[in-house]
Amino acid sequence: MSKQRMMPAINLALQEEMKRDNKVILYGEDAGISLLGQTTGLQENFGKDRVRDTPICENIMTGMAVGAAAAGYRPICHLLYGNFIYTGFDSIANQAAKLKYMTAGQVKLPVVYMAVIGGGRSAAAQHSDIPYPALMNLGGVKVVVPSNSRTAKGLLKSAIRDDNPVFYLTAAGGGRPEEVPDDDNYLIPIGKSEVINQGNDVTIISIGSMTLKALQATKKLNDKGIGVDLIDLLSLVPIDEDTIINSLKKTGRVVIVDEARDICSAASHISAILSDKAFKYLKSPIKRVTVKDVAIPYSPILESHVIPDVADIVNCIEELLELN
Amino acid sequence: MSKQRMMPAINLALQEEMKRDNKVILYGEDAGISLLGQTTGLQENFGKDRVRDTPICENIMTGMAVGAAAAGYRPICHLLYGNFIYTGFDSIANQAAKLKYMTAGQVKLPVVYMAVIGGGRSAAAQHSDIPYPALMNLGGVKVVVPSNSRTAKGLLKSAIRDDNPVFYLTAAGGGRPEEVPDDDNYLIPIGKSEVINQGNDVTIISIGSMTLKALQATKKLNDKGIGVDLIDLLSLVPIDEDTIINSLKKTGRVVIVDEARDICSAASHISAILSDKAFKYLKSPIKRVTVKDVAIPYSPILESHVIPDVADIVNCIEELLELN
Amino acid sequence: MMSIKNYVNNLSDEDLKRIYKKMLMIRKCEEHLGEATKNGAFPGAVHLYIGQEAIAVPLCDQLNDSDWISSTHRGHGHFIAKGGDVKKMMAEIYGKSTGICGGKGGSMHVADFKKGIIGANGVVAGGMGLAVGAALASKMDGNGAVSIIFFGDGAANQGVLMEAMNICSLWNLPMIFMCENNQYSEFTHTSEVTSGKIIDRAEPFGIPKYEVDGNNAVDVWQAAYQAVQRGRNDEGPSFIEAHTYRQRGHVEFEYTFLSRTYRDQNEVELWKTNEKDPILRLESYFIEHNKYSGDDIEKIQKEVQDEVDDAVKFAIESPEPDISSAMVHMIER
Amino acid sequence: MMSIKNYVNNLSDEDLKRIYKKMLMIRKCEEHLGEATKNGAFPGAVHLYIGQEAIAVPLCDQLNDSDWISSTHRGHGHFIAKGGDVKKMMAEIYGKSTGICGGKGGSMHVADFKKGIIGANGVVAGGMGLAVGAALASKMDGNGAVSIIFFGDGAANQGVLMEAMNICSLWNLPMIFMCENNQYSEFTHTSEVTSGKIIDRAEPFGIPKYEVDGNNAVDVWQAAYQAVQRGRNDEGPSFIEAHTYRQRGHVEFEYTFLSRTYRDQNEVELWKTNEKDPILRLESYFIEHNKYSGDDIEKIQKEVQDEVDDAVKFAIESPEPDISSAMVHMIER
Ligand SMILES: Cc1ncc(C[n+]2csc(CCOP(=O)(O)OP(=O)(O)O)c2C)c(N)n1
Ligand SMILES: Cc1ncc(C[n+]2csc(CCOP(=O)(O)OP(=O)(O)O)c2C)c(N)n1
Ligand SMILES: [Mg+2]
Ligand SMILES: [Mg+2]
Repeated sequence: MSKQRMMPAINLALQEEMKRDNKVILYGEDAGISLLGQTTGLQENFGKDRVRDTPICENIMTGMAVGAAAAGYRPICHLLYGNFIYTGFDSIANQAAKLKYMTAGQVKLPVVYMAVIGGGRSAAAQHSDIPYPALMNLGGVKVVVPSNSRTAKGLLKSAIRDDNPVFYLTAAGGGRPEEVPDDDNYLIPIGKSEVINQGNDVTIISIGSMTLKALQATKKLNDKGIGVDLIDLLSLVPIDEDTIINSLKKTGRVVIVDEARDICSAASHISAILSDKAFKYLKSPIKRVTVKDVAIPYSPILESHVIPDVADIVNCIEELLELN
Repeated sequence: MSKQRMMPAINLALQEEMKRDNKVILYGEDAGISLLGQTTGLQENFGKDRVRDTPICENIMTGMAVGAAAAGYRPICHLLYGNFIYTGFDSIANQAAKLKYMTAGQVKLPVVYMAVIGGGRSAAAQHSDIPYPALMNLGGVKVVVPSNSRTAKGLLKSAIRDDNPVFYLTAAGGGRPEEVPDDDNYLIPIGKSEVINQGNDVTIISIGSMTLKALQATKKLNDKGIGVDLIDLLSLVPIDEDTIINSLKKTGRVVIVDEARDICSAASHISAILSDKAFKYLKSPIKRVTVKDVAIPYSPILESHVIPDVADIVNCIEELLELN
Repeated sequence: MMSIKNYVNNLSDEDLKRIYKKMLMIRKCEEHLGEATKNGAFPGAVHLYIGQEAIAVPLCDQLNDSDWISSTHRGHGHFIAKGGDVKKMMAEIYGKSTGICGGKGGSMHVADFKKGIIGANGVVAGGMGLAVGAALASKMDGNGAVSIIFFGDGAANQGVLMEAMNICSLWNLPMIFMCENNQYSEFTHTSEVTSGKIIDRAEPFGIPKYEVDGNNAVDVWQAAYQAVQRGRNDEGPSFIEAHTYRQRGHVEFEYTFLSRTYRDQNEVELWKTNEKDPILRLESYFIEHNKYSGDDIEKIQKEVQDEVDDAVKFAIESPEPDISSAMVHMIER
Repeated sequence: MMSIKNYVNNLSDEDLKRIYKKMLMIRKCEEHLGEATKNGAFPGAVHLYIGQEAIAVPLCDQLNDSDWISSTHRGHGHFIAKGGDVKKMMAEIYGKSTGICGGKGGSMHVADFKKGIIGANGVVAGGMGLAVGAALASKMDGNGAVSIIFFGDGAANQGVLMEAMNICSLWNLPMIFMCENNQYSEFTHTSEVTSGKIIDRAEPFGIPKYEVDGNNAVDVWQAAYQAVQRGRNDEGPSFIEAHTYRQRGHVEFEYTFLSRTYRDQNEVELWKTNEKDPILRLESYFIEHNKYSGDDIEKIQKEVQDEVDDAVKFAIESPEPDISSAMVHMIER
């Protein structure tokens, strides 16, 4: 174990996987020097052949990942920010998500698309989106969202080893340093969530950047005598339905905390799963704490108003419990 | 009133609105001759200036609609099929949906994006998607989905007159001819659904192509003595929450029928709204009848297997009622 | 246009006969599909390659299974030219379980990765990124394999082409941009939607360009030869613009739904003549130069027709897909 | 590079002085922002226009409020050049309610539609479609207004540029493609990501091209003059590539997070010299030709600085946005 911040943990995962398997290649804008730190040093270690600086051309970037994967490589396509997923969305939605199905499983498509998502840095509307709802709906790509450096490392390694296109989306802030196992085979399985706090009164399901806030909310609620089952979802496609349903069986109440805009958010879909499959365990309304349906504003005052924070979670749960 | 099929009704709406307001312009690939019939004759009537054939270039097409709207026009951008929305998604998600917000309301953006969506014609995965979940999540565009020729006409006219970007998405099949009011000011307000059948046992909320199927299911259920409140949703953004909640108050049970893939579908979001805001009226699980999370296959047998049909709706409701 | 005989040199009679036969195979498959679709013999719509056979075949004739092709909605010809199985293609278009994609892809998605066929593509220019990715893989493998993107004059207006040319030039990828300019993009003449000459778009990127008569198999073969050799020798990308003509509609049946015509029937007929049609031109050449007699040609025509008939029979007699197959082959969960 | 004096002819001293002052205004605003960001005086990151002032100003000097500009993440200079209010820009970057976008847009989204400023844009080449749309509107209005897309060398690799050139050429739109080639795309030299010369990409579309020294205000003015006149006279689009240099980092503070350098400090210093810096060059010209004395220049510098100081004061003293404003200005419901 060693304490690491988010970006170094991601970097380490990339280093380890590129060393392990020389079919893993990576490309992106300024991938060599690395704007955000994920890819620092990779070009020095693995050469300009396997780690490529691309022009700015998200359209061809997303598509060529599919072609290179079909032809035997395991490309990592680094898209910088979540909003640029939209720029390269054609090949994601029409090719990556469908090619295997359309050809009846003729190909494996081990592609990782990587981007930083979400707000909190006054980067404004075009650098702060949470694009996963659009990706989730495609059905043909996996989506994972780590919550800290440990899950970041473990999920990235699994994503790289997965034979399907995986979107690997990390929160901009990245949170505080966490203990990360040194084991270079430390993997977090895609499709499994983690229960990071146990309690009987309410279930919180949190995603990515919201997990740290949910943990802080959990502590505040504990202080008030409210027991929280806190699930760090980690994978959005596939979703770990068993774990969330089991938790709901225990608590009967659930709040989903998601930094996505509300309409058709991950939170909405999880809510739908639960009110379908676990209806009889529900003691109260399923609540969503999300960004309302606006773009992310620049001003920090406005931005923190629209992005869910600890108080929003605590308030939501207190109201929920008062209802009964 | 006169009986019309879908495409002629759409065409009539375009003719009327282009005549009414010379700021309305339209462009798209083969818009003059019209692949699918929506735009037939417009170029002859309004000239090549206002009705333009574009090259195939969805990226610039979606973006220039925003620019032309900001500069005083009311462009209609014809994108043919829903899957090509992905091709032009950058300007939709990063510009159309955000420009007004980012500039604190400095501009009106009266744009209509038009496309045919959904399956049922063996057009396979790249011509059969239902892309509205991705659009709904943007928060900055309205989305309407008519269910027949009457609603197609009324909604299109409202979309053209609206000062926000509106996605106007019609089902490929188009259904049977319906009575359409001749009044050239016949509008269906965006954000309002229609209750097209009344009943007390269960609420069905249907979208677009699913409305006709839901209506057929309703008749079958009536024959079995089950009373259905059937809501044709029509607008996905904004959603007519009042009408669906009122119906649920009456019936206590709800099934949402949506041709979108399940994860983060409109159905999921409506479910989430209801289990949040109308929980106490719910007598049973909220059910979704959707396409499971696959691309649309070519073979008619496979295609009709994955797209919801009348029997799927009827079965779902029968099971739901047995539960209690 | 130049006549074929001026060109034949490094191309043997053997080669040309093989090419002719493949072209005929495409023609006869497409003719069948054009007929059969009228009776609703198979489910989807088809975009036929008739008239353009002299593009895919001479190029693919120089490729092997480790080379890649990525193509268009008008993709049957490319599939067959690259060695795709005619039976499995036919069964796919008929939507059957024995189809190359198990009936899940259909006409617009015929693909066979084992044969280096990334597949047809329903999104105009959608195959561009796939081909570039395959070219990158080949480059990294260093195996001399090349990657071809077939695209239409209409597709040449999609910006992704510029992105592809830039990256292929920068990275010296073994890519061949094969633009099939059949003069129409759906129902609109190229001149109305295309500024300048398509082939000139390669110039700013320093990509060598070859403009050819796409209805002349030999002409195409020669240009393709240059381009393929460049790729194999790690000399980078090439751009070919082949001028041709779509003898059929954009999609079969189009006059059942179009409100008016968009091209002159005389123009269409012109391209079907001995002087223009790529197959008739080859036949004339063979006969003029005593390579084949009229009987030989008749015999070959029949052989090919028999093979097509077999494929159709196979397609018709094959079972429908099992519905369980609809739920697999997305991501594994 | 040619010296400025050879060029001055249809440009009066008056014009040049006005241009100089605007350039200075940009420079001093940017210098303030570069300093203030170190202390976290405002919330977001800034991409400064220092060194490129001789591009936006001479071009925008020829425009009026009915002309449109659409710009980049490095957009303060374009905003000021086109007549945007410096106070409101500053307040916007400070995230205040008095900002031109009420504090909701920030540095990357300064816009003022009343002044024809479609705005800065955080998506590389994202402004392209907006500008084309505005050009189409102007064309249809027939009012002689032109539309300018400012974009970087990096943005020139986005395929949407090709789509834009094609459509503007086809429709003869009054569009000016103004490529500011500052040699870097973030931290990568243009040569590593750009095949061939950017300006040559205009050629296949038959768009007239003008290659200019972007640090020479007069040179830019002349090219812009041609392009603007073409637009006004309904003669169609033009393409200008202005060679320049980004004197500051891609984004301020970059060396706090970059793991290594990416360009030589000597190179940077070279572009700050009297011979290269666009503002110093203008000052030298004024002095050499006795248009201004050193004192005059000092006086102007002070005036401009005062105005910037006022704007900063205004920004600092302005109230924060009301949180209720966060929930409006998406679609009306
Ligand atoms: C992204 C996208 N836009 C539009 C279409 C509709 N469409 C199908 S084929 C076609 C014309 C293609 O023309 P061209 O590239 O010349 O190929 P051709 O049909 O002539 O072989 C169009 C517009 C599509 N399939 N994909
Ligand atoms: C679509 C998109 N991709 C990537 C980025 C990240 N990014 C911001 S600026 C930039 C470089 C732009 O270079 P250039 O166009 O030359 O403009 P300059 O910064 O030199 O003014 C990149 C890659 C972005 N903002 N948008
Ligand atoms: Mg064509
Ligand atoms: Mg640059």
